[in-house]
Amino acid sequence: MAFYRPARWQKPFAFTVLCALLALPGLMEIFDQSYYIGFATRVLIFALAASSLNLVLGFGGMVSLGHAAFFGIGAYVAAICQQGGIVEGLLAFPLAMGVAGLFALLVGALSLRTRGVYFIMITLAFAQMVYYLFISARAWGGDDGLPLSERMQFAGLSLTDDKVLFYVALGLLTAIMLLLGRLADARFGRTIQAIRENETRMEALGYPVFRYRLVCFALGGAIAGLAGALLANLTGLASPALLQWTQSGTLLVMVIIGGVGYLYGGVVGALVLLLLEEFLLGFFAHWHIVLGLLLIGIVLFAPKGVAALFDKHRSQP
Amino acid sequence: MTQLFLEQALNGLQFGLMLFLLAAGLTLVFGIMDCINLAHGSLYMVGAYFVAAAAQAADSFWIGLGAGVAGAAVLGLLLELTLFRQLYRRDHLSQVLATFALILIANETVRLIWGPAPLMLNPPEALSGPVEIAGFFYPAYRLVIIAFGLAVAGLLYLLVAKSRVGMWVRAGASNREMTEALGINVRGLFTAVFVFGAALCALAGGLLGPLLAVQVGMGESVLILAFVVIIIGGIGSIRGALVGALIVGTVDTLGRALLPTLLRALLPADAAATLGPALASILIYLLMAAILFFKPQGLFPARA
Amino acid sequence: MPTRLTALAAALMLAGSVHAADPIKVGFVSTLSGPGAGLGVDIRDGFNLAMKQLNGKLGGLPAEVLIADDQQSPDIAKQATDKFLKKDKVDFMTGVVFSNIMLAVGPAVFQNQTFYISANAGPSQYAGEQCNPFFFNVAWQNDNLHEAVGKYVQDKGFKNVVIVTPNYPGGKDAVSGFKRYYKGQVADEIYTKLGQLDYAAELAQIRATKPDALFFFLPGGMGINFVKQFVAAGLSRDTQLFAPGFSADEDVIKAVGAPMMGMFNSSHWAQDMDNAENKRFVAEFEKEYKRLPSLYASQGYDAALMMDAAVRDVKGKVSDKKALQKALEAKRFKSVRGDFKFNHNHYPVQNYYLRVIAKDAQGRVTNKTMGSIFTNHADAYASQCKMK
Amino acid sequence: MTAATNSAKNAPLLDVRGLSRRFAAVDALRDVNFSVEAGEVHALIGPNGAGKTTFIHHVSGALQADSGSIHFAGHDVTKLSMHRRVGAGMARSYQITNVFLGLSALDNVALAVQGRPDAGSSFRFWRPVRTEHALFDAAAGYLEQVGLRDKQQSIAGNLSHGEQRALELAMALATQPKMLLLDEPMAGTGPEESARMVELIEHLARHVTILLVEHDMDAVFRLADRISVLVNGQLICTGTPDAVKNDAGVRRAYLGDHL
Repeated sequence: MAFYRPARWQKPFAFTVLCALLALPGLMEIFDQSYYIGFATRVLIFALAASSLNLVLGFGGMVSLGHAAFFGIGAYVAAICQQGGIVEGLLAFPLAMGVAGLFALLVGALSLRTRGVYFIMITLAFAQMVYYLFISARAWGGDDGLPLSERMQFAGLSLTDDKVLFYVALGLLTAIMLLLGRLADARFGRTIQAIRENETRMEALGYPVFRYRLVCFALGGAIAGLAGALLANLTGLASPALLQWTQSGTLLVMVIIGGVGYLYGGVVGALVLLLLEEFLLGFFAHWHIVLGLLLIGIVLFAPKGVAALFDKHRSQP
Repeated sequence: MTQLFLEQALNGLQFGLMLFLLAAGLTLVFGIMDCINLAHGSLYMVGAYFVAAAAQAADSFWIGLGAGVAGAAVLGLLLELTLFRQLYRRDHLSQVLATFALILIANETVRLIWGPAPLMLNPPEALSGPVEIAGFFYPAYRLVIIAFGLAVAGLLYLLVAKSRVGMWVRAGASNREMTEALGINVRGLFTAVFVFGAALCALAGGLLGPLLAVQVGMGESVLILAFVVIIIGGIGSIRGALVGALIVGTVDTLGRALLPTLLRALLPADAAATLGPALASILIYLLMAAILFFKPQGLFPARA
Repeated sequence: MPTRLTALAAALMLAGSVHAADPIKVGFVSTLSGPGAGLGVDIRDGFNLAMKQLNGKLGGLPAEVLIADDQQSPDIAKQATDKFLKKDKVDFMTGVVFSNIMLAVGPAVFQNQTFYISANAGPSQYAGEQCNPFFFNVAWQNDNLHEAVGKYVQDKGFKNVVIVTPNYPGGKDAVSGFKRYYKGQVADEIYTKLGQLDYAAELAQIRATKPDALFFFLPGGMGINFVKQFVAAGLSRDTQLFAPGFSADEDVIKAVGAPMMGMFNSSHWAQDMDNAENKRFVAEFEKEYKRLPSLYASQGYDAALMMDAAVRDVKGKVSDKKALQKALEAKRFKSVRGDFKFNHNHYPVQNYYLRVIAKDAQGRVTNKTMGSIFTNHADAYASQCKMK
Repeated sequence: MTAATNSAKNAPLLDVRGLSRRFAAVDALRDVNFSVEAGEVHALIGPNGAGKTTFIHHVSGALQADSGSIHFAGHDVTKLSMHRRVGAGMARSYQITNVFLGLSALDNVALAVQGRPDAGSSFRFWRPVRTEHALFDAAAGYLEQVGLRDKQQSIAGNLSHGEQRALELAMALATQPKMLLLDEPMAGTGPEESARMVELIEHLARHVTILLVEHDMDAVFRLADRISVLVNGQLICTGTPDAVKNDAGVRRAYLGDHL
């Protein structure tokens, strides 16, 4: 897989899309379709979550099947903050990122010592452990999840207005994408991509590979935590379903549909998958069959998109 | 108290042996083909549906079980020939993606064919009651499950440890290239192992059907447990799968039964009962983490 | 999975202009897959049967029923509800089976000033302090059926009881309802995970306790498995089973069969009730779906009738929320359970009966009404409701 | 070995004592004592399967020994991971060409420069690498040393085999090693390319100590100051090229095998 190099049209294109999105809520209100403001916010949030996994998987080359844990933890931190009276997002969101990131640091420190299938299964098992922990925690709602009685504020603005939440999500996604774009081209991005390509070589060049991987993994976890906190505000509920491993699978699917290791892979994947879900579902209740076949098709017939990027002869966890 | 303990131990054994049926196929596919198969749980689900449907059609549980297992084996064969064969040499990400896709397809197809509501599968009439052992009553059907599990474990032992095919399988698990170099038809061996794994899945699904419910999504939770089993046991090792399965089954059942009692001494009843089962399920993962810490390759590593 | 089930008069839709009639829209979010699916499916089928009898109309106006499966997950339910409220702008919501899901979707519905006609979930919160003008329960308050069993078990003189319920709000309501009338010793309270299917560990625990009666509330597939495993473990020899009607209705009977005979349970409705509406309902339900209706089906059926009567009352002006509320409170429909009225907290005040599972005249295993336990019984939380 | 030996003034740059390693039932290395003096080119030779690559893996830190010790530049590195040994001044090239094929030659070497402790931390998330001119200037210098000045902007995947090996050397050099571990640098190169490689190594040997593993005996005898011979995991002889050439044991093990 090549190192990330943005296409020339990417920046102007992203900027155009951003401008269009700024006008979206107003347009939706004019056409009396304000439901789609919420839907668009959902896409933005999942774009953020998928991009965080893309950092870990696409740039860092770590096939983690436990990413939903960080996503869910972010949601729970937001809900717990809200119940505890911390309703300012400027406070709660960094807190969600911090807790999710720290937990990712812990999980990473334990699981990055393993390789291959073991890594996949251990990340999966840790996520499952978190899932059971939250299900058991009566104080945090157990099976039912923890509701937010009201949405939070962000810099004093109430997120109860769907439009405000949309703009906050858009702003945060833009900021994170900017960071990821810069990061990919900076020393750190170079380093983790090179480690993905050839771990031993990097070690032989004197890089402390484990440390770079770990930081990448934790950073991904923190961003996923931010997405979770936003999602809890959107749905008004921190649900244990967010922590389930199938959620990790869905995020993985988003990244792969969108393009592993491409800066906007997660964004595109989230958009495509949620659009498919929203509109195909109405016509064909069993659309997962179509999705499944599509994914298998990608694996079998578009190995350039997936497999060739992660050549087996090169090392990867 | 001893009676309670004995009954719970039997429950743990029954659960563990069923996990073993699932883990045996999974560990071989992992070990020999180096292929991560998330859809193993789906084979369990589809197998259970096959058994339930066949049992309903034939109005006999045993015929249904036989037909369902055979059906699952055929499905396994088709899957191996069309899809898995392509996946063995792919990277793990491709395997994860393709088999995750299989889960989606399997769940939706089952929902399409059999509807969203669970199917009911009843045990044979003669086994639906209890039998008396050592002074207490125990469900006859659970004893049958235990018998089946032990029989399969014995059979697998003979097959893997004593037969020529088993030797190839063991050789394949510890060193694939060497086995290939020895001129063994590895392709055919892979197919056979995969089909056998699918049949074991269906057997577990069919046997558990009357105890649980045959429903969409039943494969996902059990898949994780099977993973834990083979991580504990060591990927590629049948013996490891058996030991791992029994450990997980016993720890889970005893934890579920005894932790609430223990916690009740310390906490109010409902808090204890809430914490108990959850702690018991975490117990397995803690155990796994501990074993991995001391033996990163599991208890019985197949590869030197 | 919102499958658009258009129950609206197709001819009218095709012939009339697009603006001719804005149909009355009903959002139906229920548990249609997984272990709890039997309940949601019965509510849906009952509801649809009523719609069919009403020629697809509510209060004489064309109606559209939008159906979604919540998969017994609060957040999927929330998402589907949100879509119905904001995108489809439904006039009524109904369908939720489980109280935890009801509590998750309730706030959004009330905030949107949409009427929720619960055909099942009757959480104590919405009966008491959090009662809401937009929430009606056409079935019962969660505790009621358990209270009835508690009273019966107390009256029969059982002294040592084990209680088994899932660990969720409905389960807590069950325990408090039962214990409100049962005053004897409770040997053990066992809380299982919602959706649990293997009860081996719990049954061993029960065996060790040696109770003379066991009260369990495990809705849907959970109850089916529990009863099957209870019988298979040989516990039925020494312990008498009691349950609310939820755990002893057609869905469970069909799956478990003869071993359930002789089990006592409580309900506000039974398929052998002797009134014209019920006779018609049971006969047509059987004709349509080839099975006997359960109490869930009767509740779904009543929910549709209730909407129909209220829409007719306000002459289709469903946008007048105050008037619609009055119309709903007035309860101008004939319920299949016989007469009942709404309390000020929008929960029913009604009779509760004792049923026993036995063979009927045609040799089918089903419920038989034995007599009433409570008459004109209200719930225990109404006094906390400040709504007038 | 004790600290006393290490602190001795004329201690060898690399000092391996009693190194042993078993794989399953096979003794891959048996009690190997081996040293490289600062400034020399020390060649390690031996028949196929003698354990040369295993030995190199142990020296570089890719594998850990069952017993024995490794000292490098006065430090006990026996338990250190690979990247720490690199930090201590040990660089290696690989038998199979091991460069980042998707990057330009210059980017490859810049990545090596970036990994150096004196280049600062790589936990930098914002500034684009291409604006860090210091990295690229240094990298260009190393490319020049190995004769790839004109190929700076070429994608590594498009370079010839010999050029890729040279590029790898440049990367190894960029880590500013005290000692270069060269694992069969001539492998797979044509006669012309090999001649150039020999020249290149000769040139490098003026600045850096080299541990060379190689099959090409002409190259070995031309380059090496000392030669060690490894047979069946045991070191049977160490000495000047002439001494080794005339050693009876070596002749038996080596030539005997071939004749």
